[in-house]
Amino acid sequence: MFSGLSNIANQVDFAFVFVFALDAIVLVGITVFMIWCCIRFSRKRNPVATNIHGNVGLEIIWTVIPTFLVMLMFFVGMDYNKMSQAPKDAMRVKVQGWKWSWAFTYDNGKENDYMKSHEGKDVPVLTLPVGKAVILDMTSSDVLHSFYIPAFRVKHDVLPGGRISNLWFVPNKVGVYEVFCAEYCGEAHSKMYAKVQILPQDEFDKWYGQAPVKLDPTMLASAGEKIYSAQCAVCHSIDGSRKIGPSFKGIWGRTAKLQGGITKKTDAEYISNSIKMPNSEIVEGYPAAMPVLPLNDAKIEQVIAYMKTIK
Amino acid sequence: MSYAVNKPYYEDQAVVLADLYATMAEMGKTNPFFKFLAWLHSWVLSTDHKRIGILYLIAMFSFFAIGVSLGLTIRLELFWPGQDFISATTYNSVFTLHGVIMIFLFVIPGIPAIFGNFFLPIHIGAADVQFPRLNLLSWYMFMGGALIAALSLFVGYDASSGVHWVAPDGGWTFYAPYSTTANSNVSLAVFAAFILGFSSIFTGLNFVSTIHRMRHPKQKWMDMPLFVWGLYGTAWIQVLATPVIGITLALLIMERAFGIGIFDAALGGDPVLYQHMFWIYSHPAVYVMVIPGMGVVSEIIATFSQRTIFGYTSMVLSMIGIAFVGYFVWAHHMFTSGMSEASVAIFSFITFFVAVPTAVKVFNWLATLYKGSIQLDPPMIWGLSFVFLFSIGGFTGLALGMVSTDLHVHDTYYVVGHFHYTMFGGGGVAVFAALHYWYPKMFGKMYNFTAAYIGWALFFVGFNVLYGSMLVVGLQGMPRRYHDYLPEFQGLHQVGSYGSFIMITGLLIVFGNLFISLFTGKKAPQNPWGGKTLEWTECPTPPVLINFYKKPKLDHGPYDYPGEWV
Amino acid sequence: MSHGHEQEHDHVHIVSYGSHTLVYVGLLILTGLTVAAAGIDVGAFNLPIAMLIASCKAGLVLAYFMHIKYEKTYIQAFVLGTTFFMFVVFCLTFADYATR
Amino acid sequence: MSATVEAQDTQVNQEELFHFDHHHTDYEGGKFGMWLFLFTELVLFGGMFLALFVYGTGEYAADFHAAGKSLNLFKGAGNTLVLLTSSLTMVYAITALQKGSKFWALTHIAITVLLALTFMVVKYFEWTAKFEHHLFPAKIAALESIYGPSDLKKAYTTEYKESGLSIAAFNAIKVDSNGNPAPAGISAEEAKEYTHTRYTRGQVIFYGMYFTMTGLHGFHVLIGVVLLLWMFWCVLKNTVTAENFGWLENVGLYWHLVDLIWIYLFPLFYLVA
Ligand code: HEA
Ligand code: HEA
Ligand code: HEC
Ligand code: CUA
Ligand SMILES: [Cu+2]
Repeated sequence: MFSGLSNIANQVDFAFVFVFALDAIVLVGITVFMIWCCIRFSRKRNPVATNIHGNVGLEIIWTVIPTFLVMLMFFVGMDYNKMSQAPKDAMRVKVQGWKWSWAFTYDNGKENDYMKSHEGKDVPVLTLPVGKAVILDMTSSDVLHSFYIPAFRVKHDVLPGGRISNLWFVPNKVGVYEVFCAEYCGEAHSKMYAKVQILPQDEFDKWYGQAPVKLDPTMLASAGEKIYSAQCAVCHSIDGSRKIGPSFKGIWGRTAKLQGGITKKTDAEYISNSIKMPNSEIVEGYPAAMPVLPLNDAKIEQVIAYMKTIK
Repeated sequence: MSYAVNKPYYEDQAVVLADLYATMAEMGKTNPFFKFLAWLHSWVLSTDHKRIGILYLIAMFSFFAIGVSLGLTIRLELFWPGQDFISATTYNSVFTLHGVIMIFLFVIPGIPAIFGNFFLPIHIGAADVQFPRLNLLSWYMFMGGALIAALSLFVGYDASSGVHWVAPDGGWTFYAPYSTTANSNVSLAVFAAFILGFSSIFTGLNFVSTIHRMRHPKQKWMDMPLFVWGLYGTAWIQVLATPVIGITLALLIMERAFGIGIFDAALGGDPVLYQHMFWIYSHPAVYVMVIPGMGVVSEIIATFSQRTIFGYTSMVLSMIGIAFVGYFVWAHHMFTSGMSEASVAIFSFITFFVAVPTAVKVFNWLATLYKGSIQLDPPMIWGLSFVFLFSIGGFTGLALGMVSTDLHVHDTYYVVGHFHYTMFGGGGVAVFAALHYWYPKMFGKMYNFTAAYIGWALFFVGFNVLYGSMLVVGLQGMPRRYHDYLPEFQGLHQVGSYGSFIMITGLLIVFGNLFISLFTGKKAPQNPWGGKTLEWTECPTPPVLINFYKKPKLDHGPYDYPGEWV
Repeated sequence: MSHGHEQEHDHVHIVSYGSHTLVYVGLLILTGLTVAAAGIDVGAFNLPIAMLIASCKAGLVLAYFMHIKYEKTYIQAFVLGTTFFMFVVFCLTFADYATR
Repeated sequence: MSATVEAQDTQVNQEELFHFDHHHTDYEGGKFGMWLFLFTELVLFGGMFLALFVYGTGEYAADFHAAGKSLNLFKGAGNTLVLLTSSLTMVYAITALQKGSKFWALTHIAITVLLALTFMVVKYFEWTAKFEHHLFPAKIAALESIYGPSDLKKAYTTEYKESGLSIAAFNAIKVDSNGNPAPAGISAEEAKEYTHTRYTRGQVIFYGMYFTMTGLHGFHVLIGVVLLLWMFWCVLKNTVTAENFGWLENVGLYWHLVDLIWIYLFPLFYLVA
C-alpha cells in the first residue's frame, strides 16, 4: 500500500482506502444496528411489535445519501491512466504474448533478456528506465492474455488478430517486479510469468546501447537453452516425457512422423520451418497447438544448437 | 375425475397422463412393480407445481454436492504452491465445471425453480402455475442440460492427439477465441448451458404470466408478498436476457463447427464482441441469483419480527429497479478488455446506480427489525446472515465498479472473493434460509434447532475465513484461474483452505440435520412461525393437492401482523 | 375439456379481410420502396433509410397482423418495453464501437 | 412420512375446486404467454443483429458491401413477397375461422404452408448457388481447398468423425502470417493467393453470418410449417373452432414473427450490405 511504485499506484491505493473506509463504516453501522435490534427488540423484551409502515423522509435520505456516496466513488475511480493522456514522448516497447510466455522488443531492435524465476526457470524480463513514461504496444499470437503488473496497479488484455492494445505507466522505483498473465489462456496460464526490471537511467542506457553479443559457437547452445526454458519448456520436455508437444529428447536428426503419413528428417530446415510455420506440418498424434513464436533466425540457430545437445 | 383433495401433495394423485396413471395404479394394487411404476409416474410426469419444486430440490442439491466437491478439490490443490495432486489440465476443467455447475445448475435456478415453483401459486392463491405442462418440460430441459454437462466431462476426444477425456475448460465465461479453438470438449458444455438457458426462460415465462393472470381476484399488485415481486422481477430478466446467452453460445458452437468468423480473431472476428454478448446476459443473471433471495429474506425478516415490512412500496420499486438497471451495466466486466475509454466511463457510471436500490433494500430490512418482536429461529439467523454477507459482497463490488481499482483487481482472487460473497453469501445463503423457513411446510416436519444453530455457526465462520482470505490475496495481486502460485501467496491460500474445511463441517451438519429430520422430526403445525402469507394462513401442512381446501378467503394482506399499528 | 364460458371472447376484435388486404398492399409498397431506395446511393444514409422502412413494415405487421393495436394496454406496453430494452442494449454496445 | 392433514374445513366443495384448478382455457393468458415467448425470440435474433451491425458498420463495411452484391437480389426480394403474402393468408385464415368459415380457414392455412415451402425451396436454390461459387463459412471453405470440391462432403464428415466435435483440424488451417484462413499443406505463397481470391476477413464474417442467420431463420420457417400443419389438423378435427381459436392465433403470431425477422434480414443482407 502507498508504495508509489508507479505513477498511479498511490492514486489507486487511495481509491481502495477510500472505498473500503466508506464500506467499513456502513458495514459496521449495519451490523451493530442489526445486533442491537435483535437484543433490544427480542421477543422477550418486546413481545408486541409496532407496525411501522414506512417513513418517506427516511427512505429519501437513504436513497439520496448512497447516491451521493457512489457518485463520489465513481469520480475517485476515474483517476487512472487513460491512454488518451499518455505522454507523447513516452518510450515504446513491443510486447508479444502467446501460449505461454512474453517477448519484449525495443525500438532499436533490442530484445529482452531472461532472468531466473522462483522456480529456477528462465523468464523474460522487461527492462525499463526509472522515472520515464513507457507505452507498451501489445499483441497476442493466439488467444487472449492479460498483461498485469500488480506492483504498478496496471493491467490490460492482450488481443490476437493484429489488434494492438496499449498500456502506459511511469515506473518510479528501481527494482524487479512480477508480471502475471491475468486472462485464462489454457494449460500453463498460471506459468505465464515475466518480470519487469527497473534500472536507473544510466544503467538502462548502457544496457540499451549494448550491441547483441556476438556469440561464439560454444555459447550458442547455452543461449538456446535459455530460450528453450523460457518459451518451449511448457510444451516440450527434454526427458522424453509427453507434454503438449513432442519431447525434444534426441530431436536432432531423428525422423519425424507427420500427419498424412509423411516422414521427414529433423534437420535445420525442418526445425526452423516447424517454428516459423508451426501448423504447416503436424507431428502424428499431436494437436496443432504450437503458436507462432517471435524467434528470428539467429535465435532459431541458438535453439538448434541447443537441440543438438539434448540426447 | 376426482381428486384426492384431502391428502398431502406427495401422496398418490392424478398426473398428466391420467388414464395411464389410473391403469397403473389399478394394477399396482396387486402387482408391486406396477405400484412402483405408478408411483414413479406420479412424480416424473406430474405437472403439480409442488412436486416439480421437489424434483428440482432433489436434482439441485445433488448438483450442489458435486459443485462443492469440485470447489473442495480446488482448495486442496491450492493448499501448497506447485502441483499437489491434480495436473494443470485437470485443475482447469475442475474450476470450469465448478463454475458452470454452481451458476447454471445451482444459484440461477435455485430459488425460483425450487421455492418459486412450490410457493408462488400458493402465495397468490392459485392452484398451479399458468402452464403446468411447460413447467414440467422446463424440469426435463434442466435435467437434460445437466446430463449433457456431465457427459461433456467424459466424451471429449481429441483425434489429433488421441487423448480421451478432454473435459471442457476455459472457465464458465468461455471467452473467445480460447473457447473457439480449444481442443477440449467446449461445444458440448456450451450446448448444455444453452439448454439450461431455455429451461430458465420457460420458467420465467411461466411465472410472469402466472403472476399476471392467476392472482386471487382480491390480491392487487401491491398486495403481493415481496417474494412474489422478487420472482416477478427475476422472471422478466430470465425472459429478456437469457436468449442473448442462448444465441451467443449458439454462435460459439457455429464458430467451432463451421468457422463463421464472428468471434475468432484469426478469422477477423472481434473477441470483445463475444464478451459484450456474454455479459449482456450474464450480468443480469447475477441478479437472477440474488433478487429472489431478497424476496425470501424480506418474508423471513417480516415474519420473525412479527411486524409489517418497512416501506413496502420502496421495497417493490427497488427490486424492480435493480432488475432494470442491472440490464445496462454489463461491460463493467470488461474494463481491461480493450473496450473504448468512453464506454469504460459510461459503464462504470451506470454500475453505481445498481447500488442505490440495493441500499434501499438493506436499510428497509434494518428498519423492519426496529420495534419488531424478534425471534432468532434458524431461518431468521440465516436471513440476517444474508444481509451481512451480501452487504460485504456488494461493498466489494463497489471497488470493482470503480475503474482505477478494478484495473488492479480484475481477474484476481479479489473478484473470486466478491462473487462468492454475493452468490454464495447472497444467493446460496438465501437458499439455506428458504429451506429452513419452508421446510416444515414442504415436508410436514420440524427439524432440530440446536443442530441447525451449530451448523450455521461453523458455516458462518468458515465462510468468512475462506472468502475473506480470497479478498486479501486478490488485493495482493494473485490472479484467478491459477493452478500454481508464487510462494508469497501460500499463507493466505492455506488459511482459505482451512476455512473451507470448517465450512464443510458446518454445511454437513446443516444438511444432515434436515435430512434426518425427514424421518425423526416432530410433526409441524400449520403455521409454526406466525407467518401471514397464504401458505401459512390458508394452506394445510403439508399442502394438499390443490393447495387449499377451498378457494382462499384472503381477508388480510401479506404483512398484517398482530401488534400495535401506527 | 373446453369450457367455453370461461373464455373472454366478448371483446375479441375481428379484423376484416379488407383491412388486412390494405395492410398487405402497404407492405408491398414499402418493400418496393426499400428496393428502389437501395438503388440510389446516399452513402452513410443507406443503412438508416433501409432500417427506417423496415421498421415501418415491422410496425404494420405488429400493429395489424399481430393484432397489437387491439390488445390490452399491458401487452402493448411490454412490446414497447422489449423494443426499448433492445434499443438501449444496441446503443450501449455501440457506445463502445463508435468511440474506439 | 405419514399423511398429516389438518382437516381445517371438512366440507370440501369439489365443484368449486374443479373450476379453481382449470385455468388451461385462459384465452388471454395463453396469448400473453405466447407474446412472452416471442419476446425471447426477438431478443435471440436481436443478439445476432447486434453482431451483424457491429461488423457491417465497422471496419468491414466495404467487405460487407462487396459480399452483399454476390447475393441474388431477385431471389431475396421474391422470398420477401412470398413471406409477406403468407402472412396475409395467415391472417385471412384467422379471420375466416372467427367468421365461422372452416373451409376458408383450412384453405388459407394450406396456402400459407405452400408459401412457406416455396420460401424454403428458393432458399435451397440460393444456398446451393453459393456453394457452387465456393462460398462457404471459412472452415468448410478451408476443408474444400484441402480435399477438393468433389470430396467436400466426405471430407467434412471424416474430419468430424476423427476429431469429434473438436476443432483440432481447423486449427491447422487457420493460422498464416496474415491471420487469414489458409489451408494446411500449402505454402505461404499459395495460402496468400488462396485467401485473396476467395475471401477477405470481412467476407469470412459476412458469409458466416449470412449462413447462420438465414439458416436459423429457415429453421424457424420449418417449425412454422409443422405448427401450421398441426393447426390444419386441429381445425379439421374441430378442436380449434370459431369459439376457441386461441391456438390458431398464437401460431399466427409465431408466423408473423418469422416474417418480421425476415423484414430486417432482407435489407441488411441483400440491399445495404
Ligand atoms: C449474486 C451475484 C452478484 C451480485 C448481486 C453482484 C453485485 C454487484 N457486483 Fe458483481 N459479480 C458477480 C456476481 C454478483 N455481483 C460475479 C459472478 C462476478 C464475476 C464473474 C466472473 O468474471 O467470473 C462479478 C464481478 C463483478 C465485477 C467485474 C469484476 C472484474 O472482473 O473485474 C464488477 C465490476 O463492477 C462487479 C460489481 C458489482 C456491483 C457494483 C454489484 C452491486 O449490485 C452491489 C450492490 C450492493 C451493495 C452496494 C451492498 C449493499 C448496500 C448497502 C449496505 C447500502 C450502502 C451502500 C452504499 C453506501 C453505496 N461485480
Ligand atoms: C453459488 C456459486 C458457488 C458456490 C456455492 C461456490 C462454492 C465454493 N467455491 Fe467457487 N466459484 C464459483 C461459484 C461458486 N462457488 C464460480 C462461478 C467460480 C468461477 C469459475 C471460473 O473461474 O470460471 C468459482 C471459482 C472458485 C475458485 C477459484 C478458482 C480459480 O480461479 O482458480 C475457488 C478457489 O478456491 C472456489 C472455491 C469454492 C469452494 C471451496 C466452495 C465450496 O465448496 C464451499 C464449501 C461448501 C460446502 C463445503 C458445502 C458442503 C455441503 C455439502 C457436502 C452438501 C451436502 C448436500 C446435501 C446433503 C443435499 N471457487
Ligand atoms: C503451446 C505449446 C508449444 C510451445 C510453447 C512450443 N511448441 Fe513446439 N510444438 C508444439 C506442438 C503441439 C507440436 C506438435 C505439433 C506440430 O508439429 O505442430 C510441436 C512441434 C514442434 C517441433 C516438431 C517436433 C518433432 O518432433 O518433429 C519443433 C521442432 C518444435 N515444436 C519447436 C519448438 C520450439 C523451438 C519452441 C520454443 C521456442 C516451441 N516448439 C514451443 C507445441 C508447442
Ligand atoms: Cu496468458 Cu493467461
Ligand atoms: Cu456484473
